[in-house]
Amino acid sequence: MTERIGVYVCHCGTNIAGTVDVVDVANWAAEKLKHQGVVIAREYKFMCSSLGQELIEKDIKELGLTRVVVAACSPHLHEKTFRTAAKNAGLNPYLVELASIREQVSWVHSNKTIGTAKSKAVVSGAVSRVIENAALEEIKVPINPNTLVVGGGIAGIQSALEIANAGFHVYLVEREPSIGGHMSQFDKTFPTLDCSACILTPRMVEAGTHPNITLLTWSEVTNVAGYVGNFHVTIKKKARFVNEELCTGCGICQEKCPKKVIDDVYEAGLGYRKAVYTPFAQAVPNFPVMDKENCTYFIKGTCKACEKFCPTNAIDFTQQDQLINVDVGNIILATGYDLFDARRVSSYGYGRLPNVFTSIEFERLSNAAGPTSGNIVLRDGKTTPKSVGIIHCVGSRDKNFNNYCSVICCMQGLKFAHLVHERTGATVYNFYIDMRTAYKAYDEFYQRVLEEGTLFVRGKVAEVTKAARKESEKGKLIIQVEDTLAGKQRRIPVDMVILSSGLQPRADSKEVGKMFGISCSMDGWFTERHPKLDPVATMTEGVFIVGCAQGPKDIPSSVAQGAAAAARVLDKILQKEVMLEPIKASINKETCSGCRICNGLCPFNAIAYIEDDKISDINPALCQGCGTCVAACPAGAISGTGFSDAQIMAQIDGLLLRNLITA
Amino acid sequence: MPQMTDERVRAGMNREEDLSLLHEVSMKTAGVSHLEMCIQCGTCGGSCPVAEDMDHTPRMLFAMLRAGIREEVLRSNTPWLCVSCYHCVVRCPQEVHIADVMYTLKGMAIHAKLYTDSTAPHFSQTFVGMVETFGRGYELGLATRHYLRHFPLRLPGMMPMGFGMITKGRMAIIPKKIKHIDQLTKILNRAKQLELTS
Amino acid sequence: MDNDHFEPTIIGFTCNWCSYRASDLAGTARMKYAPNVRLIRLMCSGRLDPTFVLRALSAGADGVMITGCHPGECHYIEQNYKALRRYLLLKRVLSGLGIEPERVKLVWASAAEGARFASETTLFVEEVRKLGPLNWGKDSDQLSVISDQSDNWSLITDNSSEEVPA
Amino acid sequence: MNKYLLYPGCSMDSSAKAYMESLNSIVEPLDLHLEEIEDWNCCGATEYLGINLIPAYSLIARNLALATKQMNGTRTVVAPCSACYLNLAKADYYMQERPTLGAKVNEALAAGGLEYKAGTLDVRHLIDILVYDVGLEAIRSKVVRPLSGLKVVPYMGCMLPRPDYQHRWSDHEHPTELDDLLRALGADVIDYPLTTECCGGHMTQIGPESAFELIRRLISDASERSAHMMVTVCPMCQMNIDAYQNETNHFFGTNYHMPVLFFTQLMGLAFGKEPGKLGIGLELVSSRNALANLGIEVPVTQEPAAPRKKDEGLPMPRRWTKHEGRKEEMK
Repeated sequence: MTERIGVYVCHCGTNIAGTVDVVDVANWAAEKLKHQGVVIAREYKFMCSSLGQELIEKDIKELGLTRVVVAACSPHLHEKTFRTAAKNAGLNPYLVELASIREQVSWVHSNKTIGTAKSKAVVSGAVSRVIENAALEEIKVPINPNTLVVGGGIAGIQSALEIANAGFHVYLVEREPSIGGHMSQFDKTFPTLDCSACILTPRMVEAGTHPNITLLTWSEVTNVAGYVGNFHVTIKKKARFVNEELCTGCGICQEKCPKKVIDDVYEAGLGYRKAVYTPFAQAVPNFPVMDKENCTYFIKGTCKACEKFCPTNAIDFTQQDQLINVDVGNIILATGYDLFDARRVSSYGYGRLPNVFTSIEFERLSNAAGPTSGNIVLRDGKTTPKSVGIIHCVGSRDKNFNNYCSVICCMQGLKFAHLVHERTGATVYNFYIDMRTAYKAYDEFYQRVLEEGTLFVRGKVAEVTKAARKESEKGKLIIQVEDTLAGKQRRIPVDMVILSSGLQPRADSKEVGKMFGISCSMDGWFTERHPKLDPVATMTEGVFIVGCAQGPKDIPSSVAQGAAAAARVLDKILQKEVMLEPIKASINKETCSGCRICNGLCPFNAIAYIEDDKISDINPALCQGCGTCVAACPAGAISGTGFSDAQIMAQIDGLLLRNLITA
Repeated sequence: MPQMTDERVRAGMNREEDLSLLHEVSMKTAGVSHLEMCIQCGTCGGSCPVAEDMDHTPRMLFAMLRAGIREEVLRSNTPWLCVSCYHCVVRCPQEVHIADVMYTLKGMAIHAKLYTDSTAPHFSQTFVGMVETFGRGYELGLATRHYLRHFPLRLPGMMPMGFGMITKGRMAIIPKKIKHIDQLTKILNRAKQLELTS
Repeated sequence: MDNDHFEPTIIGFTCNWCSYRASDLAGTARMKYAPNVRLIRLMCSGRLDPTFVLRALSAGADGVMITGCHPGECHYIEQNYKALRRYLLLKRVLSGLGIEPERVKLVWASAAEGARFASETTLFVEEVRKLGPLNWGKDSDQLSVISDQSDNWSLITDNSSEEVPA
Repeated sequence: MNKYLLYPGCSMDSSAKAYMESLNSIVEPLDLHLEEIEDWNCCGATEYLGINLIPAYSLIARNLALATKQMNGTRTVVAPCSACYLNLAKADYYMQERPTLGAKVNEALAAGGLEYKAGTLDVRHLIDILVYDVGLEAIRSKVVRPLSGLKVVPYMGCMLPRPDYQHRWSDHEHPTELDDLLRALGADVIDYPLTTECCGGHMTQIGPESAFELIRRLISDASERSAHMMVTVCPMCQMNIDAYQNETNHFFGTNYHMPVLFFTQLMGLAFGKEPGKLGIGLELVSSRNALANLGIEVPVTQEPAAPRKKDEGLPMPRRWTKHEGRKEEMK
C-alpha cells in the first residue's frame, strides 16, 4: 500500500524562516518526495498554533493522509502537540514524525543556503522514516495512590502535608533521627526575622501526627524498582536501639547516659550531645536514637545506664536494621544540600584561626536554644566581639570551588549583620562581590541593615590572618581586602569573622540520582525536566525534585516547590492511571534461538528465559525501551517499537537522499 | 542635544579598540589568560603584598584594559611592582593568570617605552643581557651595574653587605659561562624572530 | 582532491536523553557549528546497531558520529557502556574493511553540554574533511548536502554555493 | 638508589653556596643520586618573562631539552631553587596549555638542534622529593642529633606552593611539608602565619622600600613568635632576608637579628654533620647564638611546658587535611 503523506514546514516566525527558505523546502518535498507518497506539502507561520494544528487535522480528514511529517522544532517540545492533533483527526498519533529544523538547523547555522539544504535532507529523512512507522497504542497502567517523600526538611514536609491533607498516604523518609532539616538549626529567617523554630515546629508536629503520613526517620532508601505508578521501594530502617512502641520520649536515658559526644550535625560541632540522644528538644519523633559508634556499652560491653533507668523498658540493645518494602505511585526527592566545607578556603583560616566561624556555627551561636544560649561570643566561650566581619561568597562564585552563586548567602550575611548589631552592638562589616537581594522584601531588608550602620565593603576578601603589622592589629583577626569602590587595599582588624558559606549538592547526590533514575547537572544538583516550565518534574515520569536538591534556594522557594510537586503528584493520583509511551522491545518467538545474549544486557531485568519454550521473553511493564537488546540480538528476533531497524535504516537512506533514486 | 565633539568621536573610536587591547594582552600572555572572565571582585588587589605602592590595583588595570585605556595602563608602575608571589593567581575565582598578564604588560610597556620609572625595566634588561652573554646569572656584575645606574647614593650603604657577600664567597667576582653559549645564542635569536612575527 | 573544498556528509546518532538534548541546548543557545551532520535520534546509544553505521557509510556518508550520555550517567543505567564496546569492535571491523576507523567517532555529551556537542561536531567535521571523501557505495555523483549540484541530487536551487568537488 | 636529574640554578654556586654544600652532605645518608644537567643555563628568574615571551620560554626550555638527553632511569628534574622550579614547571605546563607557544618554543630550540615535548619530564622541588619520595620516616631514622630546643619558623616562600600546576602541595597558603620535615628533625616548629608570604623578590633591586617592608613583616612576625631562626627552601628568600636585614633595620630604625638558614643545613646538623661542612657561617646574620640552643655547643635549657589550661571554650573544627582535599577533587 502506498502511503499518503503530508509534509508541514513551520516558519516559527522568523526563528526558522530567517535561516531556512521554508517555501523552497515545502516545494522541494512536494516535488522530489512525491514518489515516496508525499501528496501535500505546506508551510505555515506557526504550525503549533491552533490554526496550524487545524490545518493538519483538516488535511488528514479531507486528503486522507496516512502519515504526517512536521518540520519544526525539536520533538522534545512539540511532538506531543502534533501527535494529539493527529489523534483528534482520527490518525494514530505514532504515524506522525517531527523533523527538527530549528534547534538542529536554523538556530545553529547562519547561512540560509546551507540551512535550506540541510532542512531538505532532514525532511527527506523523516519522510522515509514515517513510512516505516507503525500504529501504536499507549499502554495504560494504574497509579498507586501512595507517595514516597525522601527528605524531611521544610520542602519535604511541605510536599508530604499537601498530599496527606488531600487524603492520600505518604511515606516520609528521613536519614537523621528527626525531621526538620537545616531549618531547625536556624535562629531567625530572613527577611521578616520570624523565629525559625516558631514557624517550623508546628509543621513538624503536624507531619509527625498526620494519620496519612507514615514517618520513617533514621531511615534511608536503599533500592527503587518499577516505574511511574508502580514503584517498589526498599527502605532501610536503621536500628535505633529504642523500642518506639514503648518509648514515651521522657528523656531520662539522655540524662543518665554518661557519654558526652561533640554534636557535629545539629550543633555544627559547637555543642555536645549524649551517646543516646534526640538531636533537639522539639524533635519529631521524640524517640531518641543510640549512636552505636560512641555508646560505651557497644564499645566496652558494659554500662547500660540508659536501660537501667528507662521507666518503660524501651531500650533494646538487640535491635537490628530492618528492611521495609513499600509500593508507591510517585516519588518526591527533597534531599537538600550540604554546606560548603569552609576549611577548603585556607586563606580564610577556618579550622586554623579559632575566631573564624561558619554560617551554621553562627546560627547555633545566635540561637537561644544553642550551646551559648544565644550569646554571640568568641570561641573562648565568654568574650563578646566588638567588631565582626562577615564574608560573602565563601566557596561560591569561585572556579576553585563552586562556580555557581549559592543564592542565600547575601541575605544570610545581612541577617547575621542585623543579629550581631542587635545583640552585641559590635561594629559589623559585610564584604561582598555583588549584593544580590532579589525577591519580595529582600532589598528592603538590605536598606534596613544599611540604616543600622553596618559597614559594607565591595571586594572579595583576600585573606584573614593573625599576622599583625601594626600595634592596632595585635591580637585581632585582620581581614585583608581590596575595597574595590575606593580602589585601595584595606586591612580591617576584627574580633570575629563569619564565613557565609555556600551550598553544595549532597555528597551522595550522584548515587541517589542513579538509584531513582534521574540525572545530575555538572555541579551535582538534580536536573529538572525543564529549567523554566517544568522545574519540579524530572526526565523520569513519577519522580519529582524539590528544594535545594534541585539547586540552591531559600526557604520560601523551597516551600513553593514542595507544594508544586505535591500538586503534580495529586494530579497523577487523581488520573488513576497513566499512559506509558509504547516504546518497548518484543521478541519474535519464531526466530528466537534462545541464545540468552539479551538476558544479561537488560538493566531492568525485563528479559527472562523461559525454560519450557527454550526462548527468551520480555516483560513489557518492566521494559524501558532503550533498545540495547534489539541491537544485540544475533538472530534479529527482537524488534523495538518506535525505533525499529526498518525505521532507522529508512531514515539513514532518507537523510543521505538515497530515497531520491527511483528504481 | 550636545554636539558631537572631536573628543567624543575619539572616545567612540577608542571604544572600538576596547576589546582589541584586552585581546592583544591575552594573545601575548603565556597560557590561557582568562582576562575576559574578570568579575572585578578585587581578590587580586586584596591579596597583593605590594598593593600599597602600586598606582593601580591589578583589578583596576584589568578594568582599564577592557576600557581600552592603553597609555595609562602601560605607564602604570603596577606590573613592575609585581613580585610574582602568585597569591592572587591561586585565589582568583575566575582563574585569571594575573602574574603572567603582568609579565605581558611589562613587555608591552618596554616596547612602547611608556614606563615612568626606568629602574625596573633596566634591571630586567641588565639581567637579561648578562644571561644572554654568559648563559648564567652574574649577581655581582648585575648589582654593581644596576646600582651604579639607579642608586649610586645607596651603593656605599650597600657596601658592607656586598663586602660580606664577596668575602664569604657568596658573590662571584668572575662570571661563569656555559659551554655551548653559541647554541643558546642561536636559540634565543630564532626565538626573538618568532616573537616579532607573532 | 582538495580537501578544503570537500564538504563531508556525516550521520550523527544521538540518544534521546543526553546528547539529543545537548544538541537542543546548542540550538536554544544559538551556538553555531558545522552544518554537515544530520542527526538520528535513538532512545539510547545502546540501541546503536553497528549495521546502522555500515549502512550510513555505504549509503554515502563520509563519517558517523555516535553520541550518548557520559559513562555512569546513562538514563538506562549502563547501556552506553554497551555502545562503547560495540564502537570499539566496530572500529576494528572498519579497519578490516579498509576504511579509516577515524571516520567513526564516539562523543559523550550530557544534556547540559550544548557547547561540547557543538565543538565536538565541528571538530569531527574537520577530522573527516582531512580524511577526504569516502566514496564507498557512492555513485559517481557526489551526495554532499551542501555542495552537490548534479541535477537530481541538488538540494540547493540558487546555484550560489561552492563548486562541486570533482 | 634514587636517581634524579639536578637543575641547580645560578645561585647555588654563589649566593646560596651554603644550600649546595649542605645538600651535598645529605644526599649520601639519604641514598639520593643527583645527576646535574650538562651545560644548563639560567632560567631567567622573574626578569626575562617580562621582556620577551618566546625567548624567555626558549631559555627555560633549553634546560628541559638538555635534561631529556640524560633521562636514563628517571624523568624527574629536581630544582632546589623555588624560582627555578617554578619557571621550569611553568614552561612545561604552558607549552601544553597553549600548543602554539609550545610549537614556537620548539621552533626556536630547533635552531640549536634541540627539542622538548611538553609533559616528558616531571619538574619537582627538592623538598617535595625529600618529603614525598624519601619520606619523613627515612629522614627521622637518620637523625642522630635531634634539634630539640631550637625554635624555628618554617618559611616556605611564595613560588614553591603556588601556582602549583601539578597539585603537589598540601595547601597553597599554609602548606605543612616544611613544618613536618623540621618536626621530623626534632626542632620546635612555630606556627608561622606568613609562611608563604613574599620576601620581596626582585624588589630589593628595583624598589627597595617596598621590599624592606615585606622583609620587615616577615622578620618582625618571626621574632614576635620568639623564633631563634627562620628556615627557608629558596635561595632568593634566604638572600633577601639575610643580606638585606641590615638595610631593613637601618630603614625602619629597628634592631632585628633573625638568622635564616636553608632546611638542608638543619638536616645536615640533625644528621650529625659538622657545621663547617654545611655552609654554616656563610650567612650574614649569624646563626651562632641561635645554634647555641642546640645541645652540643651549649646545654639546652628547656622551658617547662606551661600546664595546659582546661579548655572551657568552644571546640575547634578538625583541620583540613591533604587527604580530604584529594577526596574532594576525586568527586
